Amino acid sequence: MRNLTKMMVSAAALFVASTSVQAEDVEVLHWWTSGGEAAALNVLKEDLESQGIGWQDMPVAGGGGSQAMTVLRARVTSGNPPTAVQMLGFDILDWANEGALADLNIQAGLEGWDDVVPEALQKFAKHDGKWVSAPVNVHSTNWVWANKAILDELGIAVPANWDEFVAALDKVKAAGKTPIAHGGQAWQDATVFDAVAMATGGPEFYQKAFIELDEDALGSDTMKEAFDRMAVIRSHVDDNFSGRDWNLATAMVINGDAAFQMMGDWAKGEFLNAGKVPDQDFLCFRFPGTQEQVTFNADQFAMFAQGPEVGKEQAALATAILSPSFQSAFNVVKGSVPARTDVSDEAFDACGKKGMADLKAAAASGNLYGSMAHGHANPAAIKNAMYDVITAHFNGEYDSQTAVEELVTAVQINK
Amino acid sequence: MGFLDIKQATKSYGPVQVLHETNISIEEGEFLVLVGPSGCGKSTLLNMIAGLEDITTGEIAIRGRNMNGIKPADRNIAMVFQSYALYPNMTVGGNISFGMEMHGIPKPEREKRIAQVADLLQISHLLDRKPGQLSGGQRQRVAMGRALVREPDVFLFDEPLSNLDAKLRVDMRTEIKKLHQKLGTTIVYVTHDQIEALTLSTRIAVMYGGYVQQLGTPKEIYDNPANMFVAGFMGSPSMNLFPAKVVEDGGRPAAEVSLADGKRAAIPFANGTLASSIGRDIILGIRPEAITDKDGADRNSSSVHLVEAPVEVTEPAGSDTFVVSQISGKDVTGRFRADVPVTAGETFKFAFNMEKAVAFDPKSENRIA
Amino acid sequence: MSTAPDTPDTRAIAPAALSGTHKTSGLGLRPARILLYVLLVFFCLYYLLPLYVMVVNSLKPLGEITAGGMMALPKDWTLAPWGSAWSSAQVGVEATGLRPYFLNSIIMVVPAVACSTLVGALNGYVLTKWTFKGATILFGLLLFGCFIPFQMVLIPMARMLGLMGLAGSVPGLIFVHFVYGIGFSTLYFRNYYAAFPTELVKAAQIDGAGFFRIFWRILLPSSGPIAVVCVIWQFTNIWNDFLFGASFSDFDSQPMTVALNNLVQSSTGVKEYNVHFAGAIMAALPTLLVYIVAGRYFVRGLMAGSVKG
Amino acid sequence: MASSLATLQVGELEMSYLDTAPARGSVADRLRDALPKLVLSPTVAIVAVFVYGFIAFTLYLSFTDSRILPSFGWVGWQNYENLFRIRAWDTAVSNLVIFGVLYIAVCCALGLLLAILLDQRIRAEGFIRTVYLYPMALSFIVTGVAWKWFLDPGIGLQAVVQGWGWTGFEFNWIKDRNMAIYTIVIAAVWQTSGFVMAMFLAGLRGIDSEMLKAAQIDGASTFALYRRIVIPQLRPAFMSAFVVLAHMAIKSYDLVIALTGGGPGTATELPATFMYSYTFTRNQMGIGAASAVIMLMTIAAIIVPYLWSELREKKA
Repeated sequence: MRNLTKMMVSAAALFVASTSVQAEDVEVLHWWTSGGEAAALNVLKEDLESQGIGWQDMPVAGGGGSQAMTVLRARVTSGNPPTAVQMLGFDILDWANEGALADLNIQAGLEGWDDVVPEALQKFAKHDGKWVSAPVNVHSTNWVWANKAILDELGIAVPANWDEFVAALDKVKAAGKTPIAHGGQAWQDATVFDAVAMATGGPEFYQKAFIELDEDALGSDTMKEAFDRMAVIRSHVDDNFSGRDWNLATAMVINGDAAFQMMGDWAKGEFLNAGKVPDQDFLCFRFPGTQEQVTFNADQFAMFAQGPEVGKEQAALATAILSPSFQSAFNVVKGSVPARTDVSDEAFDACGKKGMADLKAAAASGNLYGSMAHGHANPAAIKNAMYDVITAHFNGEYDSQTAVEELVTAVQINK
Repeated sequence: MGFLDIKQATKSYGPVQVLHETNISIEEGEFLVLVGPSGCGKSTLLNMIAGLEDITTGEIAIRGRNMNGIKPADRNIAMVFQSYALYPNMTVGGNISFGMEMHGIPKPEREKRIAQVADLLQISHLLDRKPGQLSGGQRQRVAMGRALVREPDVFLFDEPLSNLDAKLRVDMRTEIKKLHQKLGTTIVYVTHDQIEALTLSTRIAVMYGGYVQQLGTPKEIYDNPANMFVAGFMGSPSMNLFPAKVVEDGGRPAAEVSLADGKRAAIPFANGTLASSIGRDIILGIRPEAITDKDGADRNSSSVHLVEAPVEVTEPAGSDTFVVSQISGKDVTGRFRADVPVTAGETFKFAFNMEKAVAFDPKSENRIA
Repeated sequence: MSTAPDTPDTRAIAPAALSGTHKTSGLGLRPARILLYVLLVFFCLYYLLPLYVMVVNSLKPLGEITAGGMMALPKDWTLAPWGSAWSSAQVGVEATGLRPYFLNSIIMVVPAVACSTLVGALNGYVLTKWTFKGATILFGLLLFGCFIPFQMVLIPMARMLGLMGLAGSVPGLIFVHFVYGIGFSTLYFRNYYAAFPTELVKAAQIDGAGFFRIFWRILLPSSGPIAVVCVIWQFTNIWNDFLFGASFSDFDSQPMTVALNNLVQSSTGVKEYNVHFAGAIMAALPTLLVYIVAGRYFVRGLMAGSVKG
Repeated sequence: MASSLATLQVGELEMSYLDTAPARGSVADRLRDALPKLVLSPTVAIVAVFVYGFIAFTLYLSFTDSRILPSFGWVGWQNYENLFRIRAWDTAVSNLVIFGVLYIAVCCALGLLLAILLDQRIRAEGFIRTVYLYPMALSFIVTGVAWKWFLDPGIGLQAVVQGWGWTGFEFNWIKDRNMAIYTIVIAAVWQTSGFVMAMFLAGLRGIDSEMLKAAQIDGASTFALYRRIVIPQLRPAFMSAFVVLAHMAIKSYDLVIALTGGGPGTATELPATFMYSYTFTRNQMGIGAASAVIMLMTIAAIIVPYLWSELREKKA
């Protein structure tokens, strides 16, 4: 029925020719279903509705968007793709390769996206020189969240490098608290590993190993060193970490049971929700040794092509997403920072302001890297193969040497 | 051409022929019983008449109309099943009405007929009950009512009494016979019980191994069994069958047998039967009631012969006493009057009524006299 | 035999069939019976524990849960999570709660259950009462279909739905559940009808009922017990399905489970466990209700059909 | 009576002309004969396409270079070669063996035990039966979370028991790579054993009580009664339970995702989760299809002989 309407409407549109602006509804597939983020998305919805474009909501949560990607594949295969889809990193490029995405170059050109969106991010929003998706935000993943009370009590300053960090951890341990709150799920293990590897080998090593998938870098001693450091972190994690959801780990920091958590900026929401104030109750700082760098992942909306040209409503949606007001409003709620670097930080809290400044600086200095753990360094197959190795090592299945070897094999199989 | 004609009908499942060429023709109002041990093909034949099983070759006709390929509902037959096959979800009335409903008979007519049949079978008070609430005998009546109300050309009964206890079975047997006499309908009735067959039928088809062994009136079947199977199957206690040799005794053909005490006896046949077969080995068949004590013998018979033989066992049965002796190595039972003084171990005079004796060929097992 | 065997009545442990109409006069007459009840209660606890966790946590404020008291009774009892899960929790852009999705699920589940049960019944009827050469093999092939992993059929099914013009629609979803429900419903009815007296079918034939009439009037009215089993089975499976519901629905036809999943599975948002549990129990209520109401017929139905040869 | 018989006779005439059968071999007649097969044919067509057609499609995909969507570049056995180089696949397969065997065995044993306990003419049978049955009604999307918490040593059973003072108590299987698969068994058994119990209970109730009385008179003890007389007669119930349980074991997906997400590490990966993850999250549809084919072959190897023996027997 709906398809029929759609066909009839588009047929009508053809007859009236391009002069008539027949706005359709947009069906949006996304996985932002929890309170804050869904409310944030509602801003977008209302924006579109004020333009006469209806919003048909198609949320599918689960598995950090993988559930939604499964649904997307079923929808595309059945010839009934949604109008717009929330997507991450390489998924966008994969779908662009299939020729499924609409070209947003006109809007990008009109609004000057090229100038305001960081280049590292553009890599995932453009395909063959064409904009195929509209970035919503940038999450940076190399954050450490700390319980200020514990740090103050034990006289721990914000650690600046690995050794200071280990010293701090030991101090917490000696005080009978859990040094690191961690959830033992593959993606969380990898999030920590991301930061550790960046800190251990520096940005060039990170680029070579995770983005270029250089086998020498992957099999290097630096990589082994990174795994060794993971073992150190493992020894500062409580016994029940396995399978724990990230937000329960965050709760440990909030409740003062643990001192630190390494997690992306979405953890901030948990602190705020618990009534905690940045810099007063909790601290946010870059993982020691990565103060200069930002590893990121970015949520974007890709438009599924419905004809040779991008639909009016799709164009309107893309424009709305990139508008500074939405970028600000959404990211204040979501905990992430705007995808465009020219948005005012007025509405953001301390951690948000810091995040925006970091992003701007990193983008300018070429220190902005896609996060391996969040699918912005290499394709899904390799990412998951790396997960397998990192998790196996973190759970004591492999020693560091084996892990390095397995990492190389994993990349070979899945390349 | 009869009312129900079975012409050269056969039935095969793949290569297995379960019913060999069968020809039966009965007239309107006849009561045909198909009797035989289980697996003899009697139920298959009944199902073929009903149209529940296809006929492989040959033809079945009712009222001269060929029934091959006609579905059961259109044959104007009714059937009573061994398990009664009452629809558990319907009331008794519903069960009886169902067939008429299927044939589009209007409701007032249906109700009238149900009332008549219920009255006839004395089940009027049960009409609103479900089959699960009925006793075996009541279910039996309902099943018959369901068949009766259809007023069919032919009634088919598939072992309808075998699920009843002994007393009820006898009562219902009488009931069925009465109904048949009253309504005069044509009935085909399958049973493995030879007493039912003899008491109910106007004609019997004795079946065995997929063949009709003999088709005839109860008297024909009883008195003149076509072969040893029929002889042994029909009658209770069953017919005595023992080897004998045809000899000449006093110018008359006689059956020579050996007795348990080692003696031999020659029993003359009636009316010179088997005169041309002197020296031949036969199986002699004689029913227990034709072997009696001397005073109990049939006075009208001109061919009663006494044989002195040792008594092995006596079985007093109230009205009669069954006396067993060994003849030609077989147990032979005689039916004596109850008060005859006979004791096991003694010798006694057995009176053989040779008018009732039959003889079979030991090889073909067919009757030769 | 010198010692008389125990009479059924004096046995502490014996099949119910043996005990006749006897009832024990009171609890704890014999050690064996005490043990029996101890075991029964122990297993009750085993089965009820997760439900306890869910119920208890659905009745306390989120703070109590994240503070670590997940097994404890609420200090501060509240029904707010239930209200929120029902009508105000965020399951998408709009804070609608689970309420609107109930209807979606019901619209989908009822026809799907009805169709698959009815067709299963018809199949069982044909396979037992109108058998033909190869029917057994056909049934075997049908049954094997039950074992196909659903993840495998996702993509080809999407394509087929697209070709049939059913993509992203309620009828499409019903169709999918119907297709993969037939196997089990046929299995149930076939086994049930196998024990159904064939003479009844013959009698009805002679009475003049045709193929469908026999089914409607004779078999179906007697199929209550097995229909209960089949409906419970299908209802539970279809109601609880997530994979098909998420993949083949549209924005306006997402079933309950997808909404529940959206409520529960946010990856980077605040997790309101109390609301999650309230929602989960709520989502399970229809199936729970079916079990409670039809439970006693369930065993009876199993008895009548599916566990017999 | 005579008059009523007369009307009966009239009725007979009506009836015999009411439905004159159509001539043999007419279209309507042939349609009537084909009706049962016609009724079955939609199911046959559906199964042919949506089960066997899809199996064929998957088989074909497993030889192609499909990644994100089906594509049709032929790569021969490469996907299978890759599949067997992936450690997680070995883990998944051996896990399925452990899980499947334990799950089916424990469910049957527990189901039987509960059925026997419930069959003792106990009080509140209806209530207890419902308690045993209800988990079947719940989706694992959330009961998984409850179980996860319950099994978590930090907050669940271990913490509670330790809180009672038994500080040495340990129950941390879910965190232990070698034991985690058994926690999956525990939760899975929780979900379905009630259903199996119902099947056995039905079986028990169906046993002829006279036979049991006979066995008692023969002097059989309660134990012998069950072992020698009752349980052997539950064979059909065992068979039905086997089909249902095997089908659930093979399809177990939600359970693992909700409880452990395949972890710790890949310790609780099962073929179903493996297949899903390769087909959908890792964009390796070819390998996913290959694993599905192997899975199906395994299922066939177990189920087909069973179906064969069962169905043949029934025919005889």
